[in-house]
Amino acid sequence: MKREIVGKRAIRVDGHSKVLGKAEYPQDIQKQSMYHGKTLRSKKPHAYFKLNIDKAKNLKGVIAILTAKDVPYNHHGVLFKDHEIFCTNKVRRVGDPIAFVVAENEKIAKQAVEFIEIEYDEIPGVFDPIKAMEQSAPIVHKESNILYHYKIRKGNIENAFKQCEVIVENEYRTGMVDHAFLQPESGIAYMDENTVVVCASSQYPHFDQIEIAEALNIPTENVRVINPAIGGAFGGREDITLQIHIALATKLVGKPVKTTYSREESFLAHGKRHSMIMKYKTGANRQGKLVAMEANIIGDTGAYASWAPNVLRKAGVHATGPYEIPNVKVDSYAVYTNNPFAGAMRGFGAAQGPIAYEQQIDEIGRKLSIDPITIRKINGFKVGSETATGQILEASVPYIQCIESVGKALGLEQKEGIR
Amino acid sequence: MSLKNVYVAKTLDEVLNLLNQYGCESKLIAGGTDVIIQLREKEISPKVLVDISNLSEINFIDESEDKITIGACTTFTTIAESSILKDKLKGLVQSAESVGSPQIRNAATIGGNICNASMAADIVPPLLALDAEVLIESKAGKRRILLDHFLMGKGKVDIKPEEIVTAITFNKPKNREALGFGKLGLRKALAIARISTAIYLSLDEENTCRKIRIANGAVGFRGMREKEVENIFIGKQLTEDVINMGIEKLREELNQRLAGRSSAEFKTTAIAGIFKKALLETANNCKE
Amino acid sequence: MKDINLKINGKSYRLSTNEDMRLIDVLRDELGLLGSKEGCGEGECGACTILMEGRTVNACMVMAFQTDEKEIITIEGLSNGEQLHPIQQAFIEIGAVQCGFCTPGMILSAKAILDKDTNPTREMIRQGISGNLCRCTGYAKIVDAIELAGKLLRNGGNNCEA
Amino acid sequence: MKKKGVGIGSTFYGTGYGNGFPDVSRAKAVLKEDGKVAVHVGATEVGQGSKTIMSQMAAEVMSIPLNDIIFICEDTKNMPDSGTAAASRQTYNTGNAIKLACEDLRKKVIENAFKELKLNSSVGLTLKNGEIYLKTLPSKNISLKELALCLLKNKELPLIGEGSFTAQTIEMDEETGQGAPYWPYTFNVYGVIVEVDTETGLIDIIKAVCAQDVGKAINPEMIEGQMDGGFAMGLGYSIYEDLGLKEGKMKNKNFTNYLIPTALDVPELEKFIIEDPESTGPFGAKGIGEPVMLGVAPAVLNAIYDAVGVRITQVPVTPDRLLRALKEERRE
Repeated sequence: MKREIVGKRAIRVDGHSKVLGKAEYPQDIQKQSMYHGKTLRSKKPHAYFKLNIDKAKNLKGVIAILTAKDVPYNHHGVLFKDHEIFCTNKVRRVGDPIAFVVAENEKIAKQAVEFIEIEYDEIPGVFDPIKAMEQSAPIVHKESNILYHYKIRKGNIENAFKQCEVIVENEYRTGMVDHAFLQPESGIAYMDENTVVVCASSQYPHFDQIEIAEALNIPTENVRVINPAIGGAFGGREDITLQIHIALATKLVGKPVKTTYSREESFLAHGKRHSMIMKYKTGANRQGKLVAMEANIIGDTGAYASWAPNVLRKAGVHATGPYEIPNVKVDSYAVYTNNPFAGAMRGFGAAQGPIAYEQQIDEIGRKLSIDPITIRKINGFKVGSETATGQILEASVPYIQCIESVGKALGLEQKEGIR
Repeated sequence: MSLKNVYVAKTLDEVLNLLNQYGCESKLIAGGTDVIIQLREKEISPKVLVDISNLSEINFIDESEDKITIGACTTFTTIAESSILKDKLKGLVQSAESVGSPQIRNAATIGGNICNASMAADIVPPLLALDAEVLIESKAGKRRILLDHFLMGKGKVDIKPEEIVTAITFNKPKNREALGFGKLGLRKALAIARISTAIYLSLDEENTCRKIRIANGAVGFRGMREKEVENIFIGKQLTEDVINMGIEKLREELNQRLAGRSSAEFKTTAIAGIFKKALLETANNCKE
Repeated sequence: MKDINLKINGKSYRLSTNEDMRLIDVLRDELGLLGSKEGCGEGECGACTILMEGRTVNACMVMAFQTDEKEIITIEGLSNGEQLHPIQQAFIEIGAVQCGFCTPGMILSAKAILDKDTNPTREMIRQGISGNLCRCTGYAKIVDAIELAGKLLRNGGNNCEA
Repeated sequence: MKKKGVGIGSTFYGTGYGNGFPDVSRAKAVLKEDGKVAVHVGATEVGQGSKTIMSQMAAEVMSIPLNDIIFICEDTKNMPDSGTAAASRQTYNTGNAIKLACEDLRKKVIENAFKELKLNSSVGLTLKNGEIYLKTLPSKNISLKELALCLLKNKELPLIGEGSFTAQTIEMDEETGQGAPYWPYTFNVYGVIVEVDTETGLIDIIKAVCAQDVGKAINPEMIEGQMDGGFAMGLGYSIYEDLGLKEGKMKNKNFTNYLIPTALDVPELEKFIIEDPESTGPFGAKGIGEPVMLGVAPAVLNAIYDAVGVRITQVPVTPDRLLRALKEERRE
C-alpha cells in the first residue's frame, strides 16, 4: 500500500518551540509564591546515622524539613520497594536522600541543608560484586546480596565443548556509566484542591502517579503528573527521584514547591548503567560454526534493585549475540553492593554483552583464519533461526543484510582473514 | 554569602585603589571561568569582587623590537587570533587554542590562567619556555618577576593582596628560534591537560641546539621547567639518539616527581610521544 | 544590591541585582528569559551560551555585575516574533533538534560561527560548537543545519528550498 | 606510532518489558469539532521523537495532514497509560495502539458519514485526504470538517476511537531459560576504522558505518538522528566515560571530568537504514532507540585489536588503560 505520511520526512512537531527557546522544561516553570526545596544526601556509602535538624529548622526562611517520619509509606522502587524515600536510620550508598528542606528561597534551603547535623556510624561496605556474593560479605539489605539469578540450559554444553576445534575463553568488564542527559532533574508540585499536581520530567508518568500516591497514602486519582518538555532520558528518568519529595512537601505546606538539581546532584540522584563482569567460553568447529557457549555474568546493581532482575535477564537472554548456538549455558546474577544504584540505561543489559561476545567471535575467527564478516555470516541469525531461549525468529531478521552493508562500506567483503 | 560589594573597574588606578583599600578581602575577576566556580564551591569567600575585564589598559598584545608584552586581561581568543604571535610563537597560539571551548576562550584571560596556578594551566608551559616575566603593580609601585619564580605551587603565586598582574613579557624569538607546544587531553575540546609540554628552541645552521628551554604542565604541582633535560640537548645536534636520550631523562624526572601517584606510569610513558612530536615541530619551525 | 544597565536583545534594562548573581540567574529568574538553560553551572556544557558583545560566553560563567553596559543576545532575540531566524529554520528543516535542551545555546554558537563566515567548513563548525555538549544528536545533523543556515544567509533569504 | 585497524560490532535487541509481563499500550483518538484528530496517549516524548512519528502514524490512518493531529501525551489527567518510554517499545507497542485507535475512529467516521450522506450502507465509502467519499461516485462526499460540524449539531461528538495493544511474550522456564521472552528483535551492526597512537594511547575514529534494522522507517531522518546520537553515546562508553568509582564514591560527577564526546570527538557516521517489515509492527516498524548504540563499543574494541594486536577487555579504553595493555603485551 502506498503511504502518504509514514516513511516520509516530517518536520518535528515539537521543533518550533524548541528552536525558539520556548519549550518549557520543569526548571522553566515558575509559580506565584513558591517555595524551594533542597535534598540532604548521604556522604557515606554504608552507615547508620542520627539526625538533628533543630539548628536548621530555626534558620529564618525555613518552612519545613521533611524526614522519614513525615512519609506515610516510606518505600518506593520500580520492581521491589527497597528504596526509602528518606532513609530512616541507615544509608546504603553515597547520595541516599535523608531529608528535604523547604525554604523561602534556594539560598536558604541550601544553607539549611548545611545546618542539618548528621552523625554517621559507618559500617563496612561492599563494593565489589564478586565479594558481595560471598557468604561473609556485609549485607546491603536483608539476607543475601544476590538479588537475582537467571539461567539458560540448552543442549549439552560439556559434550559440545569436547567436539570443538577452537575454544576461546576470556573475562570482560564494563564500568558503571551515567546517562548524562543535558537537563538536570527539576520539578515543581502544587495543590489543586485535593489533587497533588507534580510537574517533572519522567519516562513513565502513570507509574510515577502510582508511586507518589502510595508514598503519600492518597488515592491515585488525587495525584496528577504533568510531563513538561524533557531534556533527554536514556533510562535515567525511569526511577523516581524528586517527584515524591516535592509532592510530600506541597501537601504539607500547601504552597508550590520547586526543586532543581545541580549537575552533581543529578549524578547522585539517578541510577547508572550496571557494571558487569562477564566470563565467556565459546567454542566452534573447524568450519567456524559456533557449537557451544558458556557465560557467567555478574551485574552490580549497587545499593538498590531498580530494574536489576530485568536487566540481568536481558543480559542473559542476549548473551549469545545474534548467533545460532545449539549448546548454551548462561548464568547471570544481579548483586547488591554499596555502589551507586544501577537501573535502566539505553541497552538495559544488552549493552554490555556485545563487548564480550563480539570479541569472542572475532577471536574464534582469527584462530580459524576466517575474517570477521564471514564468521558472522556463518553464524548470524536468519529467518527461521532459533535463539538460545528456543524462540523462533520467523520474520524480519535482516542481520545478514546489516553485516553485508557495513562490510561493503568498509571494503571488507573480500578480506581474507585478520591478523 | 559574604560578598558585600562588587566593582566594575574602568581604569587600572581604580583597581589599585580598591586593592589597596580592601586587600585580602578582595578578589579580582576577569573572565570568571575559575573564580565563579571557586565562589560557588565556597573555596573562596571574598567580601569584594573587582571586575577587571573591561580594563583596556591591560588588554593588549604589544610588539617592540625585541620584546612582546601581553596584557593580563587579554583573552585566549585574542591570543589565538593574534597575527603577532603566529609563526615563530605558534606554540603560544596552540596552547591558547587548546583552552576549554570557544565560550571559555572568549572570556578567560592569560593573567587569570597564570594566577589561578593550576598544575594543568595550558598557557603556563609555553610562557615558562619563553622565560617570561610577570609585571605586577600596586599602589606602592611596580615590580617584575620571572614567571618561574612567580609560580609557587598548586594554586599559589607570589602576589600580595594589594597587587595585580598587569602583563606578561618575553623576548621575541630571533632567527632560527621558535616555540612549540603539545598537549594530551582526553578529548578534543573541553579537555584539561593530562600532559602538556612546551619547547623553546634555538638551532644553528648545523641543526645544533644553541639554546633550549623545556617546560611541562600537569606533571607536577605546577608548570615546571625541565632544566636537567635541557642540559642533554644544549650543544648537540638533534639526532634521533640525542632526542631519545632527552626523552629518557624526561622520563626519569617525571618518575621521580610523580612517584606514588596513580598517573605516574601513564604520564611517564605518554610524555615521550607528546614531547617528541612537539620537539620535531619546533625544530622545523626554527628552520623556516 | 548593585544597579546595572544592560541591553538584551536590543532592549535596555536597568536592574538592581544581588552581588552574587550570575548572568544566567538574571536572565532566567529576574527577566524570565528562560530560553537559556543551565546544564552544569561550570561552563562545560554550553546550554547557557549567549552572545555578549558579539561573542559567545557561558551565562553561568559571568557575574551579573560584570554585564553592566554590555550588549547581550539570547535565543529570545533571534526570531522576529514567530518569524524564525534562518539558523532556527535550518535546525528544524534538517532535524537537528531532539530533546532540545542544548538547542538554544547551540543556535547562539551557530550564530557566532556564521557571523564570522557564512560559508564555514564542517571542521570550523565543529570547532565553533565544541563548547556545546549534546547527548542526543551526535552533532551530525547540527553541523548539517549550520551549513544550511549559512547557505540561507548567503542567499539573503529565509527560504529553505533555496 | 599510529596504527590503523578495522572492527565490527554486531548485536541484536529484544523489544519490550518481556518475559510474559503484560506489556500493554493504550491510545485514544478523538475527532474534534474542527475536523482535527486528537491522539491521547501516555507515551512520553523524551527527545527521541515519539510525538512526531506517532503523529505520522495517526495522520496516515486518518488520511489527514500531520498538522491536523493534536498529540496529547503530557498529563495523566487526560491520557491513557501507554507504558514507559523505555525498552525501545514506544514505536512498536504504542505505535500499534495508536494505529488501532485511529482505525477504530476511522471506522466510526465512515459509519457516521454514510448516515450524513444518506447512503444505504458504508460499503464502498473511504476516507482520504480529509474527505469521506464513495469510491464509485466521488461526488458523494463529505469532509471530515463538515462531518464533525454535523456531529456536533447532533450532539454526537466527541467521536472516540480506542486502541489497546499487548505484545506477545512468553515467560521463560526458571530452570532452563526456555521461552519467548521478547518480541520483536532488532539488529544493529557497526563498523569502524580506528587509528591508535601507541605512544599516547589516544584513539581516533577515522571512519564509522552503521546499518540499522528498523522493520520499516516511519521517519527516516529521525532514525538517522537516533543513529548519530547512539553512535556518540556508544563512543563515550567505549573510550571516555568513567565515573571514577572508588569505595562507593564517584570522583567524576560533573561535566568537567565525566567526559562525554564533544562535536570534535564524534566523526561523521555513514548510515544504512535496513528495511524488512515486521508483520506485527505498526506499518512494519520496530523500535530502535537502544539498538542504535549497542554495536559501537565492540566495533571499537575489535578495531583496536586489529590495529595493535591487543585484546582490551575493559571499557572505557582510556589512554592509560591502553598503554598499560600494550606494555603488558610486550612483556609477555
